[in-house]
Amino acid sequence: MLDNPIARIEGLRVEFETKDGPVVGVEDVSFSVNPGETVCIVGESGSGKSVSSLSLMRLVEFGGGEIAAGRLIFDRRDGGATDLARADQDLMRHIRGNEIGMIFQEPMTALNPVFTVGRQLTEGLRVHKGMTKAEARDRAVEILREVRIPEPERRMDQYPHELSGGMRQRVVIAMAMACEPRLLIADEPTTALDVTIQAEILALMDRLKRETGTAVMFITHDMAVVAQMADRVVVMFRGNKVEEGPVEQIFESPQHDYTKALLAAVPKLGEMRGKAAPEPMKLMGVENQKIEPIPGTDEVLLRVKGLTTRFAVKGGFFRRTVANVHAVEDVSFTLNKGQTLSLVGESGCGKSSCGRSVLRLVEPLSGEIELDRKDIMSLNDRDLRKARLDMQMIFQDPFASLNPQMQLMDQVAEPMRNYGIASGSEIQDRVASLFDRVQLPRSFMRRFPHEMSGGQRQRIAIARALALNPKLIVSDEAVSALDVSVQAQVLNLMMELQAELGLSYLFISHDMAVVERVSHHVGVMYLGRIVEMGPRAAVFENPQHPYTQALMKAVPIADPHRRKAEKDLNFKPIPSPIHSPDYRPEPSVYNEVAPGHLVLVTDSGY
Amino acid sequence: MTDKDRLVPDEGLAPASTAVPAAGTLEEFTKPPQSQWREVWHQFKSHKGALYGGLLFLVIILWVYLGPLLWDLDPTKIDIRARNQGPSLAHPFGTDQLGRDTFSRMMAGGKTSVSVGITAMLLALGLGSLVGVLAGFFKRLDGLLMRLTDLFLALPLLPLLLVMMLLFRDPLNAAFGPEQGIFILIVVSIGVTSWMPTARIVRGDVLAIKEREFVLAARSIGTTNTKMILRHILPNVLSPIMVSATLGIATAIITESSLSFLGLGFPPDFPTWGRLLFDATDYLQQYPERVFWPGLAISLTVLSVNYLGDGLRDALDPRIRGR
Amino acid sequence: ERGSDGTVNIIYWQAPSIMTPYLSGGTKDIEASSLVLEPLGRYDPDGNLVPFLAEEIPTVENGGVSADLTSITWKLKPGLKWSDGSPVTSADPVFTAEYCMHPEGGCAQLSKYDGVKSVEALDDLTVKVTFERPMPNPYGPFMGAQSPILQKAQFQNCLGAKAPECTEANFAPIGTGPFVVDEFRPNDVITLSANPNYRDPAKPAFAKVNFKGGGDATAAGRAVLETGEYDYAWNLQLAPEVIAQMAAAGKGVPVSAFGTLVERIEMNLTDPSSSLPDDIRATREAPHPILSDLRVRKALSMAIDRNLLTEIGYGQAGRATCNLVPAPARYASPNTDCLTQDIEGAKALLEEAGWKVGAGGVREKDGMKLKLLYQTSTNAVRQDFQALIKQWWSEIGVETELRNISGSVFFGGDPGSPDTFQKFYADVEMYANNFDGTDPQAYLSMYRCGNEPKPSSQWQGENINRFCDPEYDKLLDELARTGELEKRGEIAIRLNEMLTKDSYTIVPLVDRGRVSAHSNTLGGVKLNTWDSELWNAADWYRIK
Amino acid sequence: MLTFTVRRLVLAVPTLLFISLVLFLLLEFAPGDPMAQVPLTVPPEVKEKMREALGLGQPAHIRFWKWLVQFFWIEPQVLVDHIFGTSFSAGDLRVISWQTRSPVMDIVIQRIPQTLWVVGTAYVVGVLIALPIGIYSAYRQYSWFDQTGTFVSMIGFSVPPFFSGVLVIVVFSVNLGWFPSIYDTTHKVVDWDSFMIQLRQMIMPVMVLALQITAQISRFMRASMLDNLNQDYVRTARAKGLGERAVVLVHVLRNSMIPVVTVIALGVPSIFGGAIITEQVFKVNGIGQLLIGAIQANDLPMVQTLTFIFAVLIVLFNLIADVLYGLLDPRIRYD
Ligand SMILES: Nc1ncnc2c1ncn2[C@@H]1O[C@H](COP(=O)(O)OP(=O)(O)OP(=O)(O)O)[C@@H](O)[C@H]1O
Ligand SMILES: Nc1ncnc2c1ncn2[C@@H]1O[C@H](COP(=O)(O)OP(=O)(O)OP(=O)(O)O)[C@@H](O)[C@H]1O
Ligand SMILES: [Mg+2]
Ligand SMILES: [Mg+2]
Repeated sequence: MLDNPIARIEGLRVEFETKDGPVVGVEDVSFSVNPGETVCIVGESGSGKSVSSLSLMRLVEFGGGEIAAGRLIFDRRDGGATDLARADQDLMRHIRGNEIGMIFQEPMTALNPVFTVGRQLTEGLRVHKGMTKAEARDRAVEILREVRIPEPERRMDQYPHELSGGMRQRVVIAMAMACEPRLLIADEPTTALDVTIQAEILALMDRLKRETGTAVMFITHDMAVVAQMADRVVVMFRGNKVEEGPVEQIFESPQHDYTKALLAAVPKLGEMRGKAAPEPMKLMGVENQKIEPIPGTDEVLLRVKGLTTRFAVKGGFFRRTVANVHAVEDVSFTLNKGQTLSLVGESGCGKSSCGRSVLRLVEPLSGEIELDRKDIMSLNDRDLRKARLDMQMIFQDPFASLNPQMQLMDQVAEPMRNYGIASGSEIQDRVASLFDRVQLPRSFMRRFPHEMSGGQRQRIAIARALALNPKLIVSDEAVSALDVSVQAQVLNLMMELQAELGLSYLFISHDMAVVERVSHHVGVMYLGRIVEMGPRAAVFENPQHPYTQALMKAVPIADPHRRKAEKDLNFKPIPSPIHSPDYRPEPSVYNEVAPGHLVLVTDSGY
Repeated sequence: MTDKDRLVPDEGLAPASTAVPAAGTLEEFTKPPQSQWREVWHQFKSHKGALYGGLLFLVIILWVYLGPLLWDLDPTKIDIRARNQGPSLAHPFGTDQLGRDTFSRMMAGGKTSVSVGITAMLLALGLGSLVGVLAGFFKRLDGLLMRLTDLFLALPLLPLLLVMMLLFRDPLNAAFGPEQGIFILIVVSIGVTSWMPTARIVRGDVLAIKEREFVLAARSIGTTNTKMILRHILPNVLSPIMVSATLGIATAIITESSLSFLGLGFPPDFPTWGRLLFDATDYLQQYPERVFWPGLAISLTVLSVNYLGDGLRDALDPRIRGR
Repeated sequence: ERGSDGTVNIIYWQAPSIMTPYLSGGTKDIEASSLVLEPLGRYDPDGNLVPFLAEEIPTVENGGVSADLTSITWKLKPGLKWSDGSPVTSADPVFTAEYCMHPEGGCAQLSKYDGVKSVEALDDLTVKVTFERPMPNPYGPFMGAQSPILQKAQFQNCLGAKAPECTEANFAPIGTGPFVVDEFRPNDVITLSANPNYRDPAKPAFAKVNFKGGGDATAAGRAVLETGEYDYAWNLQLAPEVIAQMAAAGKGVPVSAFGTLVERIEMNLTDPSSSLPDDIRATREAPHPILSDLRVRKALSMAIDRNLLTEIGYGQAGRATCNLVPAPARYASPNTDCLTQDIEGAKALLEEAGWKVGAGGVREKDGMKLKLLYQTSTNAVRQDFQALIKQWWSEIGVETELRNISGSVFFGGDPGSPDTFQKFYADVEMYANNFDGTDPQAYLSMYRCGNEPKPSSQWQGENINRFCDPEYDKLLDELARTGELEKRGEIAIRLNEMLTKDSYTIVPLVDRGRVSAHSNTLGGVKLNTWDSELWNAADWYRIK
Repeated sequence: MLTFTVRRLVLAVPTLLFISLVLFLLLEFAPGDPMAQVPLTVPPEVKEKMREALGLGQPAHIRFWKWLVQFFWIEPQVLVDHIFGTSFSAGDLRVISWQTRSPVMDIVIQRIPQTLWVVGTAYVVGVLIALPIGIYSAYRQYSWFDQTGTFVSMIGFSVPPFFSGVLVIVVFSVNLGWFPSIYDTTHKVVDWDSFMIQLRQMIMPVMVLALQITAQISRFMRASMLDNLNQDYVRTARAKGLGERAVVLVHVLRNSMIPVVTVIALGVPSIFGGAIITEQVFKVNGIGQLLIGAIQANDLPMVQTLTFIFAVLIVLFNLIADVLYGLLDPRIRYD
């Protein structure tokens, strides 16, 4: 049985109809997945990874695509191989969710905004497993717990927009795994997850694979994850498979140029050890690249004090406030001009909320925010708008943050039009150069967001934030959906701008290697508070807080020989940030262990 | 769509080893980005329904505006000897109870009905969308505007129209002449009394759209409220507006006819489709063809506008566009 | 035999809202209540007076009316009973007069009691009405459908301001008529059943009446003539060919009769121009710049083909007329001059008056165009008339602007509205009017000098044209003094001609008859235009 | 949202008071006269007396105040009296119609059953037909079903009831003789046979009205469904293996309901007064006919009361729509 692949893709070709004529999403791809095997698909952003997997689910048709050629052989549970490319939708309905589960790339738009998480989770169970409402609910809570969502019972009744990016992603994961499918397609399932939870999710998938023989088709950009998870690796480039082989072979002796470039661009934790300031990455094939450290200045750009943001949790028929989510709790930090402060921490700990609060995109409950000596909290709407000329945000979920009705060119040009910094053909030129900078072909300027791959959309979001040359950019997981080569270029671009223009970044990321590469200072958040903060070297090389230590330990390494075993990770239950309305938290008190290196004394729950 | 038009995916993206904007993009750039509207037009053109709808609408417009030039029988000319005639060469649609030529009355009536229908609909739509968007978007205005909408919904139509006539008929007649003045009065009264459903519908949708993340994102890049509404909100609530538009035309044409019974409408010898239909209803059994023509004309107009609206909607929806 | 013929279904396209004529002047209400309430005497289809509750009609000859015309004495039939079984006595008419003449009651039929000094009961069955002055026509009170007798016992607490509080009584009055109200749904349906105490034990033949209101004339006609759902439909104001087509279905027949209703064009003798100040506009202070000239008015009348109008608008139910008072015969002028259309003559007359054909065929004089605003109420036939007349007038070089106004505004007397027929902010207007009963005195008195609507009278007044002729007023006074019928007829004809033939102030068009329809199975219908159409409902029966 | 609802309910009071004032002023200002239907044979002096008897002589503000007192204070007492047999309202003057000289509320209550029977049924039928049509048309956009649906509903909407009503009467009553052309409002349903009679007389008006309602709502439903059918979450739902029915009827429908809820909620008050023409054509004599009759007769107390009742319903149903928005789409926030 084992040598009989569970899914075999042969000569797949997918085309999309656009106004410029057909566009080929996947040109010619063949590979197979065996039972109990994890096949990782890596490759350039926009190379057709998502499209291939959607084709296997026969879902491309609903997005305007068409399987132009190829066979998709799937081995049904009750034996018998079927060519899914020719299966009718009735059969597909039975296979989807039940025999093939899929985790979608962008979790925000993948969830129905008007149904509770619980409702969406139990649906599949009730259809395929014939469970009753109560059974399905129990099972759903169980899976939510497995994907490490704190307080799963409560989350069941929340709506997708009330969850953090990582939680949504975990909900989508839970949804895909609920029916214990035979083939699990995971499209970048961990982009929004911090390393500890990522490790747990990976462990979970691994266990699933081992225990039920589930095959996993894993699409990712994170080479460390590949090293951790994969049995075999498929490398894709521009709609084609360029290389395939066992994981060790790919890592040790890559054949194709692209694979080599990819591996070379992987940032590694510890590379920056001993360096005082961040510096751009060495890119393969770029001659006389200047690699100079970026020291930044000592001048304070952003000062945040006692920032607190809470969200109300509604319940009952009239949706009254029954509790509060303490998303950001008494957070204080400063960010210097030309420097980068990274926020890392567990998914759902309040990083995005913190970033959004700084721009006052969500209204903080209390606290002080000072940008360039301007008191942001006291600004009225008009002044706030002006102030945002100096601070921009890259949103975590690029698809949701792009207007589905607008061409990309217009979306990138919009900030410039808004502030009247450029006009007419000048805008055109600047948009074009921004496209170049984020490595997007100019021909994409007239496309619409849904016609792009995940990484391409993210680059649009980056270009849009860069358009204004702001002083501060809050970049919320800005590079998580990019393949490492593009990621390296984008990171270099960001650092280049920092060096040239003195930009400051509030950099939110879960990729510790990237964080190490770019930051001057690092803040570690846990449950709404910064538990440890200090210069990058201090935090990375001398972590004091137990949570920081756990975080560092969980960072995966891009080497298939150094896989972490499940037992290395200590799973700790995650406390809940949800408290009843009359709960009064204690203030944050810090202990300065070294100059500038602060560690939280207050009980943080870890 | 020949083969040579086919694009290779992502030719712009090179691996890090060639990490400069690839040459392909330059070549791409020679194709100047079309404006969004050109593209909408392009899409619109290839939409079968929209094409037929547009064509039909054009024919109707040409018929009512240019037809009288070719068929120059006076629509108010009474020929008592030719009363109640069926279709003939002299009177293709027959004549009415006073011997007036139905064909020319249909054209004259169409001119009024179509222009009243469209202008009044546009006015109602404009007002409705404006109020709806403002109310949905600005929390502060919501209460006030929605109570205003409630008020207008509650006002009984007939007395309201009578009051409007009382207040404005003479000044408008004085300012624009009787025909123009009445036209304005009618259009305004229909517009002013029919914007409320659109406003409520638009507001409902705006309330939902407003909470989408791209609106937050747009806010963060400094989009002003006006631009926010125009660029981000309105295009996303377009489809209910389109539906309101098609339904609005029908309502306006019919309402016009009921206005004439109040004396608010055009002078009694001024034919309009609505009135022709109403007058003919009494003769339904004797001369069924007499209700047929105005009924058909109204339905065809509404139908054509509906298909136009559908086409426009599809053309503006990027997810459907290109398919 | 009473109650043997089941139910009769009557449809009135205007729904009755109340069952007493005293609180509503509306025809529908008067007619509906005539099923229940009866006067002492009624007019028959020929306009003759017939006793109902009275023994006989009092006249000078039989001594019922005093020789000096200042009092009239009615004698009730003996043994009359109200539908509740109590006897009818002379106290009831006395009370009825008191009820209507109460100063706060707002009685709609007050004009019927015009000039009444006192009403007293001489004995149980005799009532004497005394007038302040000689009344040549003393048949105002207690005569005709407008002035029936109310039961004192039921209404005695409903005097004056209390009248509207007596909903029970107003909706279901106790009467002497053939039917009693079972249920009254205002503006919708009335169900009635035979009056057990009706004076003729054999009548009415119908046990029940289902009196439906609402809809429109077409629907009512259809229900009787085409579907046969109803037995009787009132006042079918429909195009002749429509009625003919409906009748062809063979379920019923239209019936028509003529009264005094005349559709006419009224000429405005004052200037309605909006450029005048409000207190001058359309008052006698500003004579009409065009229509003050008799020749123009006459020319306008000559251009009209009344026969054609009649044929198109009313068919059998209309007669071309040149008279304001078309009936009764005694009062009707024999004038038929206007019946032939004379376009050429009209043109000549306008030439003579100095109106020369100008640009676009419209006549001009001293730089002024011969342009008229012609208004009327909204009604399909009237709009056809407007169109036709506009065409004829354009043939003689008169440009006409048409306007139609909804009836509730046009006929409403709201002084705030510019569109009432009294205000007459137009050059000519068209409507129909008639008079109650058979005597035209009050009708002709409307055109007395000073009776015109004007700002000082809140635009109330009946002399719509603002006609003013001392000669006319003198003749009116004479009419009021004259009791002799021959003589009265002569004077009335003279007055009528002064308004029409001599001055063309009023241009009568059509003598409009009443068309109603009844099903083939309904017998006994005698259409009456002088009284309620349902005046003889007691005699109706089912043809088997 | 409870606070929102409560706040809105509280706010509704001044709103409604204001609306009643505007209504009153509008009616005051509108040309027209309660004497319009009194024949011309009644002389002006008598008409003047009648006007005074109706209370028209009093200044406007006094009349408004009187109406307020009567409507908000006396009428509720009458209701209480009616229910509990008490006699709070004895001797107080209620809102009296000028046409009938009887209490307006009595007539209104009398009219409610037939209005609900006909217009209410039509509305329910219309909505029930419209939703599936709209949904299926969108799901199979440009299929023959959609095309026919579009065609029929557009024709249906553009043909006014004054015509379609007469048409069905001519066809079904006059020519075929299937249904009565005149609605019998006194008919009482007591058993199966009388129910069938009721059904027969209801069928035509319900058909005519439902056609319009269906046309309108199905168009909105279709458009809104189209907007949502291509969203990503639909793909997710499909990936879960849900049947198309569940995908469309659960996931897409809920997201598409907002505009439709608005249209439906807006339509409910019109049940009580919007079907004026249809009521007239079929002689249903419901509240719509009452209103139009009252307007034509310039029966101000009646018009004022009726329009005010509509205003209450409008405010109420708009509030319900707003609450429903919040329930349908959790992202919509009110407080
Ligand atoms: N609906 C669509 N219409 C047109 N082009 C599309 C559409 N969907 C995807 N594409 C194109 O197909 C190509 C492959 O996209 P796909 O989403 O598979 O990329 P990917 O490998 O998943 O990239 P990423 O890692 O960035 O998510 C891209 O060039 C993209 O622009
Ligand atoms: N609109 C909202 N309503 C209610 N709760 C919210 C809302 N937005 C965020 N939250 C809650 O606030 C907490 C912090 O969310 P936040 O998005 O800031 O997390 P994060 O650190 O960005 O996580 P991730 O890395 O997963 O994106 C979470 O518990 C989340 O459920
Ligand atoms: Mg992808
Ligand atoms: Mg986040």
